[in-house]
Amino acid sequence: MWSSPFLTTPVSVSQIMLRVLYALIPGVALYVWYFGPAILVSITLAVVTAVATEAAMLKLRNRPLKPFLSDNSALITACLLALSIPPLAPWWLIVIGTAFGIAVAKHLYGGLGSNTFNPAMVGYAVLIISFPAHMTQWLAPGMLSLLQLPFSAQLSYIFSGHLPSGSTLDALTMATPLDTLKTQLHLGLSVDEIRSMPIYGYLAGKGSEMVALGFALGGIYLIAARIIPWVLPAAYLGTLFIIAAVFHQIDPEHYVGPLFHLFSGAAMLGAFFIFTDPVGSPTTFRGRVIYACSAALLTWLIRTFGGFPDGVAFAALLMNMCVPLIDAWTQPSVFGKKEGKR
Amino acid sequence: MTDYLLILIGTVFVNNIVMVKILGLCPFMGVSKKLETSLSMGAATTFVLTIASGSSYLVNHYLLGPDLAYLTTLSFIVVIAATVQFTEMAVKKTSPVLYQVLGIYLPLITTNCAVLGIPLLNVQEKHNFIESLLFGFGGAVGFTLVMVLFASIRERLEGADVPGIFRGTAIAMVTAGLMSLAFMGFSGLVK
Amino acid sequence: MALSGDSFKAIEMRTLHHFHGGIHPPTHKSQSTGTGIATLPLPEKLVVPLHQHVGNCAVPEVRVGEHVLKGQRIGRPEGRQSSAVHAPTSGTVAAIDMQTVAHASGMPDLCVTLIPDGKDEWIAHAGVDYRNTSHTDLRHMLRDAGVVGLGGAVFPSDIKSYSRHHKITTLVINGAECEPYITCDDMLMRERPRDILRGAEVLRELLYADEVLIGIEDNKPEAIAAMRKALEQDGHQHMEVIAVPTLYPGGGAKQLILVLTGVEVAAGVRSTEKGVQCFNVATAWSVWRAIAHGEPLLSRIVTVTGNVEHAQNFEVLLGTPVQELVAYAGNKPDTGRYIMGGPMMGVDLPNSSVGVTKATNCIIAASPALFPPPQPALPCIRCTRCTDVCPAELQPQDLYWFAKSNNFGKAQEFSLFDCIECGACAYVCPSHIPLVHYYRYAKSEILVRDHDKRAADLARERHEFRQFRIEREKQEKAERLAQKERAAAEAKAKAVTELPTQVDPAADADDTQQLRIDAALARAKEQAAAASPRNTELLTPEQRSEVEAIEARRAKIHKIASDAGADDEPPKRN
Amino acid sequence: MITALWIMVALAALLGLILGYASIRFRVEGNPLAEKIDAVLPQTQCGQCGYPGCKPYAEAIAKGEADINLCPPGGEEGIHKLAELLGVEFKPFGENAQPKPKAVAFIDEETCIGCTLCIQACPVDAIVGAAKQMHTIIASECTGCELCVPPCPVDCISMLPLEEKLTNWKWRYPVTPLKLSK
Repeated sequence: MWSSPFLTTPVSVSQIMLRVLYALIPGVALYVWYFGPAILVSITLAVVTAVATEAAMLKLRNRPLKPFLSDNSALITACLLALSIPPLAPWWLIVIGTAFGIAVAKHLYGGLGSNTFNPAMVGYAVLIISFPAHMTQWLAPGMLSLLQLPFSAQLSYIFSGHLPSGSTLDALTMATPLDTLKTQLHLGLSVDEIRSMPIYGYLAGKGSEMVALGFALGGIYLIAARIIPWVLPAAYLGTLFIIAAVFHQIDPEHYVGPLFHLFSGAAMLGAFFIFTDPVGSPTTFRGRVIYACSAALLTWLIRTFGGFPDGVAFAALLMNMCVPLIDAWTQPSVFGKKEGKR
Repeated sequence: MTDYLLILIGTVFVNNIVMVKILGLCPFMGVSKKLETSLSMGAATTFVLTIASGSSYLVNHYLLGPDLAYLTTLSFIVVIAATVQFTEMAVKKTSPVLYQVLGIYLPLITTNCAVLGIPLLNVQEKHNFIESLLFGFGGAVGFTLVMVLFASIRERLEGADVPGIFRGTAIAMVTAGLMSLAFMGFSGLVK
Repeated sequence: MALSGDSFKAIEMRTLHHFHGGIHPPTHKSQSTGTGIATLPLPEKLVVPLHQHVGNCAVPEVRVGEHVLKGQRIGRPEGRQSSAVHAPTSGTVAAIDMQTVAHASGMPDLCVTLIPDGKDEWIAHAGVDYRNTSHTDLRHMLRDAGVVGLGGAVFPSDIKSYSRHHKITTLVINGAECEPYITCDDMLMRERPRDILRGAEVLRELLYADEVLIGIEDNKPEAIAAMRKALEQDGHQHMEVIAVPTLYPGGGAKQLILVLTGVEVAAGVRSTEKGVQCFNVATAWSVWRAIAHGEPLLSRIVTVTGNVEHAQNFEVLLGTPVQELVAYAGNKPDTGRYIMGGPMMGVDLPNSSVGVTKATNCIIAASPALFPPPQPALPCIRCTRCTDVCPAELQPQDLYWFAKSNNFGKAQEFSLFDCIECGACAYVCPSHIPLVHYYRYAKSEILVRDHDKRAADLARERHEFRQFRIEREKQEKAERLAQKERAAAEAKAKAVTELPTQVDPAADADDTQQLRIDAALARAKEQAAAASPRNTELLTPEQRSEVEAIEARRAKIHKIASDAGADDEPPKRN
Repeated sequence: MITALWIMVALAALLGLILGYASIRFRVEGNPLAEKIDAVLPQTQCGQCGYPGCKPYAEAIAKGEADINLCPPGGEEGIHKLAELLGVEFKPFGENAQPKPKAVAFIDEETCIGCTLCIQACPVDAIVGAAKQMHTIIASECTGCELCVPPCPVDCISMLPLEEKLTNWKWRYPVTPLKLSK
C-alpha cells in the first residue's frame, strides 16, 4: 500500500550536504593561500576519521552503511572541526576530536538528524578543555612568519611532533588575533595600540580576515541556493555587530570594534556553517531569531569576559541545548487560527 | 547593585549548581522526563531553596552565631526539612497530580544536596541576608533552567533512534555530560 | 478577448491574496487536453458502490435480478447526511454484495453490479424552473439526484447549499484544478461553460450569495476564455471569472477561498461561518443537469492519463471498471498500478477492476518509469523545506517526529488535524520521508482512540447507572418488605382492636407501586429511545440484513406461537 | 551545651507550629487522583484486575494498593498512560493477564432459553431481553468483558473478535524500506 504523494523532488540530503561542502571551498582556498597547505592535511585526517567512525558506529548500531555514508553529513562535521583547530596540531588531536564528535554527539543520539549537539563543536569543546596547550599553536600567515617551514617539515611535525633542527615553533606559530587581543588588554594596552600590531590587517587578523571573507562568500551562496535560511546568519552577525558597536562606542579603549568581531575567530564560519546546522537550530522564524541573537550575545560575552579566546563553539553548544525548548515555545499559529485576522 | 546582579548571573549561568557544581543531580535525572513536570519541580525547588537560604541565614546569624558554628549543618537540615514538609502539603492541596508526579522527589528535596549546599555555601562565602536570598534564588533558577532545558531535550530524544542500550537514563547521562561541557564555556565570565 | 468595461473594471479592482507555501510540481496537463471529451462505450458490467459520498451509505432499493432503467434510483439516501445512487444505464441487477472499492484500504463495500442491456433506456424525468421552485424542493431534488461535490470531497451538495445562520456573501466556484495530470475540470469548462454558470446561478440562489467568484488557475487560458465568453453571452450578473496564479495546492477549497476573498477558514470551521461557500465547477454543472433537466448524477468526466497511448478525458458512467477505461485509452503493457485522482493526493487503487465513483476525477496509469517506487527514507534533518511549503502553516517536521514515535497527544497539540494532506511537504522532502503517510497513520490512530474513549465514557456511565439501579432496587425491596410487615402488624392490631374499616392500606401500596412501575416504564422507554438510534444507525449492510433475518425469524416464531393458540401471554416486543 | 539544646528545642517548636498550622490549612478532601486514573482505564468493567470494576481498581491504584499492569483490556498503551500519569516505570503484563484482541459478545438466538442470567451479569446493561424471551446484545454498548459468558447455562454466548471494515480501517505505520534492507 502506497500513500500519496507519488511525486517527489529530486533533491536529496546528500546533495544538500555536498553543496554545503562546496560552499566551504572559497574559505579553505584562502586559508591555503595565506597559511599554507597544512590545513589540507588536517581536513584529510578529519575526513578519514569521520568516515571510519561513522562506518563503525553504523555497523555497531546495525544500520545500513550505504545510504548513511553517502549522505555526506560526516564530511561536513570533519571539515568544520578541522577548520576550528590549529593546522599544526598533532595528528591525534583531530582524530580524537572527530571520533568523539561523531561517535558520542551524533550516533549515541541516533545518528543523522537526531543529534542534539553539533558534533563538530562537541569535538572542539572536548579538545579545548582536554588539550588547551595544543589548541593554541595557530599558524602565522605566510607573510608574518620569519622563517618559512617547508611543507614536509610541517607534515613531520604534525605526525611525529619533531621539528627539523634549527627551527623553532615560535617562529612559525602565534596566538590567534582574538587571543592576542585578550592578553594584551589584560596587560593594559588599549585597543588601538593592539590593533597596530603587525598581526592585524584591515578588519581583523591579517590573513584570517580574508579566510572569514571566504566563508562569508560561501555562506551567501548557501543563502542564494536556499540551503540555509537567511535569518540565522543575518540575526547572528547583526546582533554581534550591534553589541560590539555599542560597547565600542562607550569605551573604545577596552572594547574592540564590531568589524573586528565579525571577521575574527569563527564568527563567519559559525554564522553560515555552524549555527545554520538544521538539526541543531530552531525551525520557527521567531525561534531562529531568538537563537541567533542569543548565540551572538554569548559569543561576544565569552570573547570579551570569558576564559576562552573564542566563544563561537560554546555559544553553539549552549544554544543547541536550548533548541527543543525554543521550538516548543515559539510555535507559530496555523492557517485560519491567527489572532487579529478575520 | 552590580554585585547582586553578578551574584544572580553567576549562580544561574557561570556557577550553575547542577552543571558546574554538580549538585542536585538526583532530581535532575529523576524528574526531567516531561517538560511540565520539570518546570513544576523547578518551581517547588526554587520556593524551597529561597526560603531555606533566607531562613538558614537567619538561624545562622541570630540563633547560632560564631559560638555554635558546629550546629550549622544540623539546624539547616531541620529548617530545610520543615520547609519541604510545608511545600509538600501546599502542593498536595493545590495540585494533586503534580504531587503524584513529583512523587518521592518532593520529599527528596530535603535530601537534594543543592538545597543544603547553597545555605552552607552562603555561610562559607559570608553572604549577607539579601545576598543569601539572591544566592539561593539564583541557584534555584539555574537549577530550574537546566532542568527545563534538559527535559525538553529528553522529550525530543523520545522520538530519536537512540541505540537500544543507550535509551533512557544512559543517553540522559551523556546529555547531562555534554550540557556540562557546554556550560564550561561560561567559565571565567564572573569572578 | 474582448472584455466588457464593467468586468474589466472589476478585474482591475480585485486584489488576490496569497496562501503560505505551495509548490510548482510539473503539471503534465497538456497530454490529456489535445482532444475533447469523448464518451466511453457502454461497458459489459458496472460495479456501482452505494457509498460514494460523505455520510451514511445509501440503502439498496432494488433486488437481484430486477431490471432497472437508466436514472432509476437504486440506493435511497439514509439519514440527514447521505445521497442517492442511481442506475447509470438500463439493465439487470446481477448482484448486491461486498466488493473491493476505490479506497486506499482495499476493503470491500456494498456495491450493486449491473449488467447493461445496451438500450440505455431512460426512466421518465423532467426538470423544473429553479426560479419558481421552493428552495426546499430544489435541495430535495439535489439529494435525490445524488449530487455531491465532484472535486473529490464528495460531500452532499444539498447540505452544502444551505446556510441558515450565516449570510453568504461570496460563492466560490472552484475551477482551479491545481493537481498535476488532472484536466477534467479544464475540459468541462472549455466545452460546457454555459451549464456550469447556470448551475452556479442556481447555487447562488439557494445560498442567497451576493457574488459568485470563479477561480481558475492561469495555466488554463482556454478554459478562462470559454468561461468569460459564456458569462458575457448569458449576461450573468455579479459573477466573475478570475485567473489565479498557478500554485499547488491553490485548488484546495480553503486555499482558493483565501486567494479570492482573503478569508482564512480554519480547520474544523465551516466556510459558511465566514460567509463563503465553495463548489467545484463539475458540481455546478451537475447541479444544473439535475435541476433543469431532472438528470441524476450518472456519469462524470474522468481524465485518463499517464502510461496510456491516448491520454484523454472521457464521460464515464459511474461504476465503469477502471480496467475498461484504461484499456480504451490504450493502456501500455508496463503499467504496474493505477492511481485514482492526482499524483499528489490520489489513491493507489487496490486493483483495476474497481468501479469509477463520483470522486474519480482522474485515473493515472502508472509505470515504474513515470512513478518510480518510493526511495528509501533517510532521517529528517529538520531542514524545514516542508515548513516553507506547508499551506496550512504547520510544522511538518515536528508532526512527523511525533507521529513516528506514536506521540499522538503532542501531534494533536501541534495541530495535526489542520493538515489537509496536500502532500507538498513530502514532495519537497530531501530525505524522501512519506510524511503524509505518517500523518494519515497518526490521524486514524487518534480517531480510533477517540472512539474508544467515548465508548469507555459511555460504558462508565452505564456501569454507574447500573450500580445506582441495583442499589435503589435493593433499597426499594427492603422498603417494601418493611412496609408489608408494618401493614401486616397494623392489620393484625386493627383486627384485634376494632372492626375493619373499608380503608384498605393495600390499595395505597398498590397505587404507589403502580406509580413506580409507570415511572420505570417511562425510564425504560427513554433509555430505549436513547439507545435505539445508536443501535440501528451504524449498522453495516450485513448487520442490517442480519437484523432483518432475525426479525423475520421472530415473526415466524410468533406466528407459530399464536397459531398453536397456547395460553401463553402474547409475546412482548421491546 | 545548654544553649545549643535550647536553641534546637526552640527551633523544633517553632517549625512544628508552622507545620501544624499548614496541615490544617492545606487539608485535602477526597482523592482527585483516582478520578484521573479512572479516566485512563478502558471501562470494560471486566474485573480481570481483581477489583469489582474500573473505579475500584482506580482507587486501589491511587492508594498504592494495586499494580498498574493488571488491566489487560487497556493494553500496553494503558500501562504506559498509567505509568506516565503516576510517574512510575512501565511494567509489562504478568503471565496470566495478557491482552486479547477486542471482541463483542454475541448470543446465538436459536439456543438462548431466556434465563436472564447474562443480563444480570452484564456490567453495562448491554443485554436486552426479558424472562423466557430470547436475549440480544447491543453490540455498540458491549465492552467485551466476557462476564456474560460463564453464567450462560446453554453456552449460547460467544465472543466475536471485531473485524476490520472500511469504517474502522486504519492507516498502517509507514514502513521505511531502509530498515528492511539492512
